[in-house]
Amino acid sequence: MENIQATLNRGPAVQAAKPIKMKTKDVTVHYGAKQALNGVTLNIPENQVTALIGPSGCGKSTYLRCLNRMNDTIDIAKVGGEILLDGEDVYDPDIDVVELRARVGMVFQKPNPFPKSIFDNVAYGPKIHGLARSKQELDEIVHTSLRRAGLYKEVHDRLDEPGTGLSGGQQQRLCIARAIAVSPEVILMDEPCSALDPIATATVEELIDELRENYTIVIVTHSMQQAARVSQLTAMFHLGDLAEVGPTEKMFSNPDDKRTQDYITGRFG
Amino acid sequence: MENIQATLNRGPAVQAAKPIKMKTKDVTVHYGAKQALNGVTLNIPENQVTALIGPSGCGKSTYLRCLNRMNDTIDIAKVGGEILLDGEDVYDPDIDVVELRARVGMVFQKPNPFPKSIFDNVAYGPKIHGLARSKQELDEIVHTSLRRAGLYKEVHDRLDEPGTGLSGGQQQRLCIARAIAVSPEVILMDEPCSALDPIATATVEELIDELRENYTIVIVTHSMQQAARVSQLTAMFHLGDLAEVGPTEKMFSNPDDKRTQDYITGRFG
Amino acid sequence: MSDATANGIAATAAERKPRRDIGIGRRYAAERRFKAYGIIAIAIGLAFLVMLLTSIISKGYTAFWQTEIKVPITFTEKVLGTPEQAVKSQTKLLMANYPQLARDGLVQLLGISADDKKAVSAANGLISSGTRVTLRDMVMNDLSIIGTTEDVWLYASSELDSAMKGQYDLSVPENRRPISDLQLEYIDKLKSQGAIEERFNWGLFTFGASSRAETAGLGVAIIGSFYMMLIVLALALPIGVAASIYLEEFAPKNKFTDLIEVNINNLAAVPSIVFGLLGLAVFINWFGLPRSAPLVGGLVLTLMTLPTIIIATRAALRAVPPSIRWAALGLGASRTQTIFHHVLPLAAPGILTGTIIGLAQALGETAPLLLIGMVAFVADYPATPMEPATALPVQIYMWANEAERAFVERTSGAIIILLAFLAIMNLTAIFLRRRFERRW
Amino acid sequence: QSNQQIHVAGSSTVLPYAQIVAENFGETFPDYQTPIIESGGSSAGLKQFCQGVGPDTIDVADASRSIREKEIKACADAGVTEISEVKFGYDGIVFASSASGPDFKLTPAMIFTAMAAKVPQDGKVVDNAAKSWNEVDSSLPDQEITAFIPASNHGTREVFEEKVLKQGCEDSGAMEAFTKSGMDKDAAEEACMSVRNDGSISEISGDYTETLARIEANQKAIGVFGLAFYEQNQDKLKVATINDVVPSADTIASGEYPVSRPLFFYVKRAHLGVVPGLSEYVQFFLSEQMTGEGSPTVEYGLVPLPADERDEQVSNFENGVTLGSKS
Amino acid sequence: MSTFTIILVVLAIGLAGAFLGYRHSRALQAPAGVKPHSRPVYHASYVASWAIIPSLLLLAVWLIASPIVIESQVRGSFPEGVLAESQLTEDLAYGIVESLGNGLSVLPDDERATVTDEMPVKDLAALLRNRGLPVASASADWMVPLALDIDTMQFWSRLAMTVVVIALALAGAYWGYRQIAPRLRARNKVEGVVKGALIAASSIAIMTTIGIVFSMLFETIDFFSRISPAEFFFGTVWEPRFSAAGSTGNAGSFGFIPLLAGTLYISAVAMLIAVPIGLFAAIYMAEYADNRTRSVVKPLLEVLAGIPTIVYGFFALVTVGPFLRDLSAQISGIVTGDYASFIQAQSVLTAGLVMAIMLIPFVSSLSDDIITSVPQSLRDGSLGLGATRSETVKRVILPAALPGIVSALLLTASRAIGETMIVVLAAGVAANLTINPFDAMTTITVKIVAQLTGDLEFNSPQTLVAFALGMTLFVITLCLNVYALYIVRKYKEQYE
Ligand SMILES: Nc1ncnc2c1ncn2[C@@H]1O[C@H](COP(=O)(O)OP(=O)(O)OP(=O)(O)O)[C@@H](O)[C@H]1O
Ligand SMILES: Nc1ncnc2c1ncn2[C@@H]1O[C@H](COP(=O)(O)OP(=O)(O)OP(=O)(O)O)[C@@H](O)[C@H]1O
Ligand SMILES: [Mg+2]
Ligand SMILES: [Mg+2]
Repeated sequence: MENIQATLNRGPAVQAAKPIKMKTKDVTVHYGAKQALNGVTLNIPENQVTALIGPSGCGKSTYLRCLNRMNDTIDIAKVGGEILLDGEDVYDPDIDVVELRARVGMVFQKPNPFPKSIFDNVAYGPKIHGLARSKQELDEIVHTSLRRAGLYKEVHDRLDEPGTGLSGGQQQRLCIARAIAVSPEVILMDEPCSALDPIATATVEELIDELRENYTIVIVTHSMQQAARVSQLTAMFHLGDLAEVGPTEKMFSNPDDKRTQDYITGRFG
Repeated sequence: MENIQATLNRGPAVQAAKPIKMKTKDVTVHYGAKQALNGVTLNIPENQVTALIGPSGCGKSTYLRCLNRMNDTIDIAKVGGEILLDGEDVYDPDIDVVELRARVGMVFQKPNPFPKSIFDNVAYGPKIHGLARSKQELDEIVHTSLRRAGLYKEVHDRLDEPGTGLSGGQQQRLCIARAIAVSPEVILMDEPCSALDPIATATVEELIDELRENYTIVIVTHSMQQAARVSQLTAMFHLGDLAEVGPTEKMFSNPDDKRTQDYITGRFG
Repeated sequence: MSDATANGIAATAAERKPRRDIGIGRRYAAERRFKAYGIIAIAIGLAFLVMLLTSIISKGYTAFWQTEIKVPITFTEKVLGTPEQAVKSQTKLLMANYPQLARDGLVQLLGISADDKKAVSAANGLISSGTRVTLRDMVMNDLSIIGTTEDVWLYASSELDSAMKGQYDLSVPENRRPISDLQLEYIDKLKSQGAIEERFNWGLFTFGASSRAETAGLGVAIIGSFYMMLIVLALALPIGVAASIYLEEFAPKNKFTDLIEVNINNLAAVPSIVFGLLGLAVFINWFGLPRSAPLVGGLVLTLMTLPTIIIATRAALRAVPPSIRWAALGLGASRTQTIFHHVLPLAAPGILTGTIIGLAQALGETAPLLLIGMVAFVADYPATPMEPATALPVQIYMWANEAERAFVERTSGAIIILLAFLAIMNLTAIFLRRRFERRW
Repeated sequence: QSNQQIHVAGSSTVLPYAQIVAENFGETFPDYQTPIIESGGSSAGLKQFCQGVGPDTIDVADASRSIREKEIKACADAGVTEISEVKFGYDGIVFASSASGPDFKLTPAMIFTAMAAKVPQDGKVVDNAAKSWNEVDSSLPDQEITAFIPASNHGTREVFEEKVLKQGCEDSGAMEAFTKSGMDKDAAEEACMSVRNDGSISEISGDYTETLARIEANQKAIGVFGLAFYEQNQDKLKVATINDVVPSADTIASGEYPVSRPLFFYVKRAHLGVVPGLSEYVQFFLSEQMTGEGSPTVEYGLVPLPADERDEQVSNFENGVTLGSKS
Repeated sequence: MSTFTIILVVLAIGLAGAFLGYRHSRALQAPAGVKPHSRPVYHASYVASWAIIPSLLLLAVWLIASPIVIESQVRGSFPEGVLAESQLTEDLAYGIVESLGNGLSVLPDDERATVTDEMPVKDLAALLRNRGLPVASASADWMVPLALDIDTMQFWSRLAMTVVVIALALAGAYWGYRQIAPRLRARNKVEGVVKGALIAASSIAIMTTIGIVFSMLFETIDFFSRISPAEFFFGTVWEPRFSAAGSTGNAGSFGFIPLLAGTLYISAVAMLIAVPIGLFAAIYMAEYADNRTRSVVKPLLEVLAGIPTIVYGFFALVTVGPFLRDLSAQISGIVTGDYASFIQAQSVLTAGLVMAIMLIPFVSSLSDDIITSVPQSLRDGSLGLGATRSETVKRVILPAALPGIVSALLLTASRAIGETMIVVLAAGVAANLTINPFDAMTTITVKIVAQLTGDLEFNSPQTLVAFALGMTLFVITLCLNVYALYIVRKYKEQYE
């Protein structure tokens, strides 16, 4: 356990009693006949990083995709329970999913830049949402986003080259830039670093740490270290259940749940 | 550094002076005009695990693919230098590449089972190489391979279900079973665990450790821990060069090369 | 929702960050419009399909019925000669005046005087002149029939048939329609006697070409089309797949493969009649293959279908993930093994689609056949693909140009049969596709 | 084997008749196979015919026009020197309109005035501006001029130009006016035969079925048909008289009705002894039973040759009169 | 033995050889000393290829050559002067002799035995007629011995062929069998054979092109020797006369421009209608519809591609054309008070519209496949940013699918350019040069068909122009395809 402890100690101190940004209550998901989530109740605090961990197939991605209703795109997926964003039910028929997704952005496991130029990749969101009134404003948004995603320096002289031509780590940062360009309130990240090498991973982790100031972040990861490094709250999933949730520090030092303990003391990496 | 040290201490002791299975000398690779490897000279000892590490794009996969001439499938790839397997030049026009690949098997980053039954997946290699003279012998080979890959218990009652229906970790182990079913002498693995969760990773790592007794293994990994855990020899690549090579223990405790030091002391994960 | 904390959070959020106006209403309207366009597009396509099918079927279904008349035929020795004579020489029997037998029978049935020329010729106009062959075959098969009387169902003439099906405007003056009032009277009489009946028109499927609508059938055309499809399938599919494999899997990317690629795309744009010119120049005039033969037709259609199959197959091969290829190669399979063991089976559904589209095109094509002599009157069944035959679309084309009313319904009837062929082919393909897809 | 079976190719106008004869030939002579009759146009038929002599080439070419000098030459170049020309009847060409419309009593002059591209007016040559038939002649109905005439790849077009337009041009005095206005003879003739191009006259390159369908779609139109086709569709069509003559087999055979064209087939004499049944086929074609009065072809709509002329054709064929030797 | 039997025997030998080779090879593998290079299956195929390929090639050559040899033999022995007496050419006489000879082989043995050199042809003809083989009346007595010769020669040739081919198959099998050795690279050799076959298959496309050019070239040259290319390519009037008979000797005008314009115009209108409908249908099926709807609608739409085009033609002629005409009359009546239709019954619009119906499935099915294969991750990426589905489709999916869609559209355009019957019946055959889509126009393919299948003089420019048109169209589409390849390449390079 020493090394996790070491990592935790380097991580930022958890601040107490942040307001709750998203609330989920008894969330269930069925894929056809198969139940993938059996009632998950979890509060996601504002301006913090919440990490979801757990063995493969336990429902982390499924849960994440409920938060901005990306599950709507899967025909057979049926979502039950209550999910509140700032107190509003996101599955309320009156709620507009487009607006919801603009407020709750998402970054995926595999970097998926559009086959467009770097500029257009980032400008895509602001354009469809009409966030910029002029070319200048758009430029401004794109540059800021790229800068915040720590990519600007590397690409500023080739903004009109295709985004698909970047390296894996750059592509992932481009996707993050693309997500923050629409100024979401929450950013969901599904294993954002699993395709990246350590150096690229480090850059992205630093970025997440910075973004925390302004955004609420939920991240799925397989790497215990990563969870320990970047998150303040950790939720452990197991076979569709929320096994345990708590401050990251506590989760890694003194888990309550037997399953959590087994999982994090297994060999990891 | 403590945690690496801890891992190393758990790793098997490096035995001295193993015979050399593969020798590469001044291997260069060009993709079209771009040079991806600038002369790599490296000896791969028999019955040991050699880990290749280095930042993304440094040429690890490229080097690995030279060893069994998988680069032949890329039209624009041009390979130079000398690569010897048991003293035979693998790029000798007289060498039959099919035979070579039967001797030097490969496992890929993303599990890629054939869309056939589990049995047929494993039986495919023995079939095309005519390794079994009868149905029984074939059964025997398949079962042994599955057992050695640690998959037999999980799938023995559904050998005729499609291999694509398994979980990610199971699929990767199926691919390893498939590779060992043709009794290769060397197994190349390109980031075999990057798509797996920790528990599946652990299973595969244990497997590698066992396989070492009979096979020579070369593995590319992004995870320092993994390299430390499973390998006896580590080679660090950087921008197409072999930065440093040495016993794993030494590499992680006392690297000679500045780049190696920088890389392994960076944040990792 | 009503609990205070929730409201409190909402309030703070609102304070901190005013809701943006992202033009939701406008964008949803665009979304609805876009979706509606899709539905409209599909509706348009399906509406046209329904329109075409209804018009074809409503015009053509009557072709599957044919009016027949039950006539008592006396096989008199006066006309046929005695059985003994017949055994000695068949000439008399072959050349005998069979139509007279039918006429006499009908005259007797209608109870009109044999001397009333006008009445007899009106009655004679009711039965097909094709009865010669029917009656001759009866006699030749069984000489003992000579001297007996037997009720025989004879084909009605096409005019009677069309009149029965209401295809003539009977309100126009008598001299302007092919069927006279007297004949209409006879029809009523036959009806009341129960001697006239609409029966299923098997002849439509079995007869060869004929100038008489009632004895015209698609037999030769179906055989011809069948031979040609067989040839196209046997040649175009393997050649197309082989060419695609070479181009996708083996060919180095160079000027030569570019040349082949451009060529294939271009051949898809060549008007089909030009393939007829090619067939005439190369297969008939140069290789000396026979005219009007399904073999040549099949070869021409093969060349015409190849581009379609190749384009579809290449797309299907390209869609097989490279990881499958690497997996096999990494196990020590050779390229050929990789392709035949893994890539082809995975590409099979796509290849099937291409093949079916190509075959459908080939099945419905007339223009190239015009120049190699397959747009022809062929009465006899071909024994081999080297002998003259026609094809379904050719028969449709030729019937469409016939003046007689009875051919109008037969044209539509033939189209229905052609579409049935197509449907069978499509269903087979869908079935095969399912099988290939379901396995994994 | 192609040299066991008679192989015919050519005009689609002749096809129905050739088809009837072939069918009956097969029924009457069980020894011989039913001949193959290809349709593909006189041009393609003659081209195949002139391909050469031998088992792979066709034996008979059907044509709805006579063979041309240049074609005879091309034939001879390929070794087809002995060709029998057989004329077996006429194809009457009639003008017909929808059965529900008014009657038309036409003359070539009226047709010319209605359809020509340019007409003389007060001594000047002007574009044809006639909109309705009664502008052309007051005896004609007040109906918009719309007509479907055969396209220029059709044999009928030639007859239409020669026997209707040119005739009408002369009758109406337009020819004279054209020459007076300064055209030379060729140009005047050309002007006589060019048809207006303002959409009121449409060309049809397909068959009469197409013309019929077009008339059904546009009840005001008048179209050009073969007599046979008209006779089969009398309940839908109403025929126009030309010079007050009603077209019928009789009036055409007697020459009273002016617009018709002869139908031919050409026999490769070199194949006569070689292809079994070929000369029987030709004789059968010309027999009373097949192309005489009351025969099935005539019932179908063929205008038969007068008996003596038919006999002459038979004797010409039997005596081996060939194209070269005739002239 | 019939050719078919010979082929069967050769295949059987191949199979047997393969079997023996397999056994031999397996036996080789037993001693664990040296590992055999190839598996028994490849040794077996190796033996089989040796047995089958050379012998079948020989068979093919023999089948082609032997009639030629026999013919020259027999022709050489035609008796002096007989041809002069009859009307026959050498070709025809040989044809008769040959069919007599072929007839002989049909006769049963006892009748065949009665036929001698001296037998009068009359009697032979009687024999043959009894077997249902009519004999040419020009056959003469001197032909009987020659027919017998042919029969004998054919008999011996066939016998020799049977023996030699089978012997070669056996020899091949033996040779292949002998070659089997552990280090024999049988697999590589067999795969070489396979690869050769693949290359041969793909070169058929090139041979077809050569064949097409070859079959049109001479007539095209002939045409241009009569009509100057300048007149053809730059002429704006298409008006070939029926023929020169009796009149001015003028063949008419052969301006290519109106036809090209018509082709492009009608295809463009068809594409303009078919592409949006097809694309929207494809998008709906791929992005909105559930799987059941899709699996029903897609094949249904595909039926539209299988309906014979003549049906479309009549649909245009009888239904669509008059409908548009009457509609236009109503519209102009409402607008101007004058009920004159401004759309002609035959018009570019009618043709384009009806052709578009036929083309819908080409666009919809192919595009549907392509859109479906755009990776889900792009869709997720866009939706996750808060784009609506339509925005996702318009801005992400379609651009990503563009290269594929372009090649689908190319195939569709190809179909449009090559279509004849619809244009004939819907737009007519009048070669107008106009920009009014409500007027009649016509296309190159229509004129190719019309000029080839009409009653024109076959060696006049009027007919020959069809070849020139075909050739020109071929070259034009070739250029378009080269350009399209270039564009697609460029696009691919940019975004892959
Ligand atoms: N589209 C789908 N259709 C059917 N079942 C699905 C689908 N997506 C996920 N599942 C199933 O739901 C369960 C949860 O899947 P989920 O992807 O949420 O797991 P996860 O925790 O993200 O795993 P991983 O770490 O491998 O990404 C799994 O059993 C999976 O098989
Ligand atoms: N098929 C190819 N065509 C062109 N360039 C290639 C190709 N494959 C690899 N490269 C280039 O060669 C270099 C080395 O690539 P390689 O895949 O070997 O890196 P790697 O060390 O395996 O990286 P990673 O950790 O991301 O897998 C990279 O710059 C890459 O862009
Ligand atoms: Mg997941
Ligand atoms: Mg790599």
